[in-house]
Amino acid sequence: MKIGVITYPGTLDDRDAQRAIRLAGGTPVPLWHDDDDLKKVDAVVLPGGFSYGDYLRCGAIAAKAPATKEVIRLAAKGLPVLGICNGFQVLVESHLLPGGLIRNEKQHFICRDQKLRVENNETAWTSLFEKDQEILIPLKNGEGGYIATDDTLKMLEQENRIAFRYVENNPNGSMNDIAGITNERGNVVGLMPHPEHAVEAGFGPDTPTAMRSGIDGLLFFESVLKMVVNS
Amino acid sequence: MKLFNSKKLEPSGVDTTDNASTEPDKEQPWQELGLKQDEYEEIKNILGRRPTSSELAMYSVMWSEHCSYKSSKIYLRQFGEKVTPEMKKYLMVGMGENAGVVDIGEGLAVTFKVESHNHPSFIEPFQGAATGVGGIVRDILSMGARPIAIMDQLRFGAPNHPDTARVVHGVVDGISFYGNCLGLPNIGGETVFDSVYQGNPLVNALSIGSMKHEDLKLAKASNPGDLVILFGARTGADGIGGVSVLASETFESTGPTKRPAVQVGDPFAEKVLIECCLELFHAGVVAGIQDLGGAGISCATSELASNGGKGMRVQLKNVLLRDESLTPEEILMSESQERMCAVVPKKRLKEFESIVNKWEVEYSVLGDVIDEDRLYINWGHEEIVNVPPRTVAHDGPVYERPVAYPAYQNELNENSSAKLPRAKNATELATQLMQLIATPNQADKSWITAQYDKYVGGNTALSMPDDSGMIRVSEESGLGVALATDANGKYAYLNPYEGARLALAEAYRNVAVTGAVPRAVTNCLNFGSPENPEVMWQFKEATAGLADACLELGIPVTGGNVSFYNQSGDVAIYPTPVVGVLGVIDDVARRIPSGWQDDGNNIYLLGATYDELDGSAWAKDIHDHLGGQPPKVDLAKEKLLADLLHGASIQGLIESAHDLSEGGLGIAVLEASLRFNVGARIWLGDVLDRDGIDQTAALFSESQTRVLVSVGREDDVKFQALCDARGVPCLRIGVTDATSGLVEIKDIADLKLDDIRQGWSGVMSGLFD
Amino acid sequence: MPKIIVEIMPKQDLLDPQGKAVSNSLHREGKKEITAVRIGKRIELHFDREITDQDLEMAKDQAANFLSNDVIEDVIAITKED
Amino acid sequence: MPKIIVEIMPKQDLLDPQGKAVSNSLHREGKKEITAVRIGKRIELHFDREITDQDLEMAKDQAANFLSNDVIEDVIAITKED
Ligand SMILES: Nc1ncnc2c1ncn2[C@@H]1O[C@H](COP(=O)(O)OP(=O)(O)O)[C@@H](O)[C@H]1O
Ligand SMILES: [Mg+2]
Repeated sequence: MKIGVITYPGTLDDRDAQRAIRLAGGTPVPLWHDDDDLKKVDAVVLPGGFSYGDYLRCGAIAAKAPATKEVIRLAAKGLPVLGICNGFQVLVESHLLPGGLIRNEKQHFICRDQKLRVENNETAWTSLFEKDQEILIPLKNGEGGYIATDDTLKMLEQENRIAFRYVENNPNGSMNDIAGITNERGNVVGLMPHPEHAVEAGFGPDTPTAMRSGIDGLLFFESVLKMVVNS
Repeated sequence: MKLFNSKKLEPSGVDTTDNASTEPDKEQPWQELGLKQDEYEEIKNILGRRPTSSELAMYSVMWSEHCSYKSSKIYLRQFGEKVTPEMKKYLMVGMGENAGVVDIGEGLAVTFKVESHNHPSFIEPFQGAATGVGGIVRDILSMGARPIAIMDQLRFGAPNHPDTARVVHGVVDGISFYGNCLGLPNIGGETVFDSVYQGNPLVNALSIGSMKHEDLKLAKASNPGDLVILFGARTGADGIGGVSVLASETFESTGPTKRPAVQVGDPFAEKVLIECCLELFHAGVVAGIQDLGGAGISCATSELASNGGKGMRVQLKNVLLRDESLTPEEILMSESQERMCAVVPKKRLKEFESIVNKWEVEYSVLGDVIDEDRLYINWGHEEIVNVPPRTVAHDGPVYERPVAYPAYQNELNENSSAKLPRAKNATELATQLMQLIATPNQADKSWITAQYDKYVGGNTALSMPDDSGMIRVSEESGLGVALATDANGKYAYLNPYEGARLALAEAYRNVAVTGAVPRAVTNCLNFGSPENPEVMWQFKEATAGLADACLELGIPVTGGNVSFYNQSGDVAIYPTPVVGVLGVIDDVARRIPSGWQDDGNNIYLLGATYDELDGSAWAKDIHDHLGGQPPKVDLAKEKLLADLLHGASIQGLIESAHDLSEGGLGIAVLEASLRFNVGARIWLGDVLDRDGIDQTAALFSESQTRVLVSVGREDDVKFQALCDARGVPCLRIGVTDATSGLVEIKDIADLKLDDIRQGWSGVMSGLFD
Repeated sequence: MPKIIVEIMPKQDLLDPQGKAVSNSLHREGKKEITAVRIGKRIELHFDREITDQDLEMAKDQAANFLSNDVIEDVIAITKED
Repeated sequence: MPKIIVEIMPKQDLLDPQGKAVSNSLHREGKKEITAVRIGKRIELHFDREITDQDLEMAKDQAANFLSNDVIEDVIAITKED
């Protein structure tokens, strides 16, 4: 099962995403932004970081890369795509997902262990979660405030396209506490928090029982692997 | 490739070596450039003529305090002299290189170093701090290592002073912006507020990198014919005379009166540069890479040549510029960020080009290495520099500055805290404890640390708020390193010799409590003006103290940095020797957290408590008093304690360990409880009896060599036996309690965890949001 | 040097946390007469030759599709300066 | 609604990484006629009443001492709009 991970100049969490795929039982395939060959992967992750320095707007320059254009083409045919943090911003700038992401309400970059509720467990990347399951994964961003027009918000709510919502604390001022959304078909998912940083005991968020032992992020990658196997 | 044209062309108006001979008496601005009369004479001596304006520019920046270490050199030597062969066992590269390199086993090595960016961070806090991070990371990179983490050591003025918020916001934003964008987890640091740093905050940054032994690179140009290539960002007017001149000057007390060009950092460019350099190293197409920091091209060319014992020919017109109007002197001095200089064998040029092109990094060939002890720099067809490279890079002036025992010192040391009133009763003790945990210096620092990415890379095993940062180096074996830095300026002010030893002891202990074995030391010595004999005395004492202490503990100094002229007006900062200790841990899965999480574990206090309140947080923050002598430290015992912690952690006997430092046992108990929000029942009676101290001392004394550990009941007997066998004082003082939500200190108070947290966690946001 | 200047502003208050932070800070200093602050971008495109109508068209296109994001921003002006 | 507009650009001889990133991206798409891109700020101060000379003075002061950082930026224009 091959899952591609795109590296743009300035991408940072690409190796973490590759590790997560490996730990979930898949084969990570590194993809380069400047290459429109996606190497026949079964799914793609757009990882976190600061592609092109996040200058102009986060994800705006990366949205024009050859690899992104190919992702846009194949996503329309159902290729599972997960955008994490900067990857989410790229998806939004590419119009694969609606809305936009703006500077955190408090103006600062914020890194914390964040509780989320899984609102939609019918996407390619969430099928192994229970609906309404609460999970804990790290969040780290400077521009993670999700915004959209009233119409878009209404549509997202009505069509059950909000994939994750922040629980207990809305860290960046996102509208409707939105942490992540999906496209209509459920193959493209974007979220600000980082599942790939909660996949290995010892290096994830603290849990009530042990330091840094949270691995709730693993299910994202296991979900897509299961779906690919089944199809 | 034609770099040099020997044909005689029209002169361009720049000052050439020919001019220097034909107009020997031309007035030169050596004084404005910070040179002293005898230094200028010495340059003339070396060259046998007056320097050209470009040569003058080079010598002036390279002979500045910041680049030449002219006032500190004679003292720093001790770090290389006070060592045993045993101490060098793991040292692959010692002092003098860009950063020291330490063998950590399994064929792996790490390199680490801490550096200051104090003055730029006062003038333009955001860019100053950001470029501080950028600079230290390039140092690590130049050794052939992949940077894997950073830390930051900060000293700010009084929290409620009107200018402090500007500096705090700018500095933290700058570190966050640059470090996060580089993808380097921030795994720890220090934050201290004291009005003594008001006009001169300290911003030190540390970086660590890892590599395989065979990947080690030294930046030198030793092969004649090799090409010298400048790559990365273009050269601009930013920071001309910046770092070096700034760091070598005293500030006016009124604030930033001078506003010299600061450097602007582009972390994205640096991230790309890191990946590009690592690919260049990996492909073996470079003989060496030198980072460009302070003194820019002047430094890179002369150091590469001098390190290689060879010479170099450079065509300065080939430097890619952001601003075409720059003069040759400015180009030589520019401190534009995100640049590197590579030495590349001619036949590898094609491969070099294809790698830098892949990363869209600009480059230009500046010249080549020659088999001659000269550095020639041309501006077009005209020669503007012709010097022996060693005289610029390494044989700068060395001073033995006058030293004087400070006039205030005796009075300061006699003014002991003994006269301060002790708490009269339980209520007062409890109030003081709650007051202390809510002072800016003891309070929760997550307002700062939450702005730093601690997850990126997926190898962070420990970070704030634990005592050390810890990072996994090998994913296969779990081999990793722990890092802690410390400095207590108050201690060092009271007694600089002891203060430096105490800084080392604390950092060493912070590493030991995680289960790692301390192996090497770095430092950043922040002091006032070296031209003040009293400051020089502090410096002399502190370096001696640190060197002696390293010898006692048996771990070597691998490198460091000196920052002088930290003062506003005539008032110097407290001497602030930041000491970093690196430890090795065979498997990071074995690491120990600083707080307890399980219910019903026994809590032990290791080490003895003396009545040592001079220089303490209690004296300063409760009674606004600073005087007397800092706590004593017996480093042999410190070593014994570290050995014990290591042994116990190997056997899996300890559930948590937290070192005692500022604020003493009281603060340590609260911190260990806050870590996982698990309470405790504590009794101090046995400590009072055994050590013959009162409750105030039991709670707030800052005696050294003490650690608070929690141990599962099943391991109790084993653990106590281990302490007895090693002769480490060990006293059971409590038990953890996961249900009560309280920290109960018998005979003193039952403190609600929620109340403690509220006092502790709201301080920074209350001040700066 | 000839340049085209593109001015971009965030769509509404809501989308401009930076502007809000600045206005809060001004209010803390008692500058209550300022009812709102909004922070946008001023982007200069430099040319080394005279600017043609074609260039302006190109700039318009870039302004709409790349330099701004119409979900959150408006291009409020595109002007030529010689 | 009356407003004062403050325009701020990064200093000419200092690095403007944002502008550089955008110009690189435009170059990759073949727009070589654009020799450089520089990105600055356009700040609007809104008022709910007419703007006085005093307001303009205040804006000048804020522009110099708060809205811009004269170490790295230049205030290039302060204009009134009704
Ligand atoms: N500026 C900073 N950057 C990163 N980490 C910091 C900073 N300041 C404090 N910390 C972290 O917060 C925690 C508490 O700091 P401190 O009380 O100074 O520790 P200690 O007393 O053990 O030296 C530590 O984990 C430290 O690394
Ligand atoms: Mg500690």
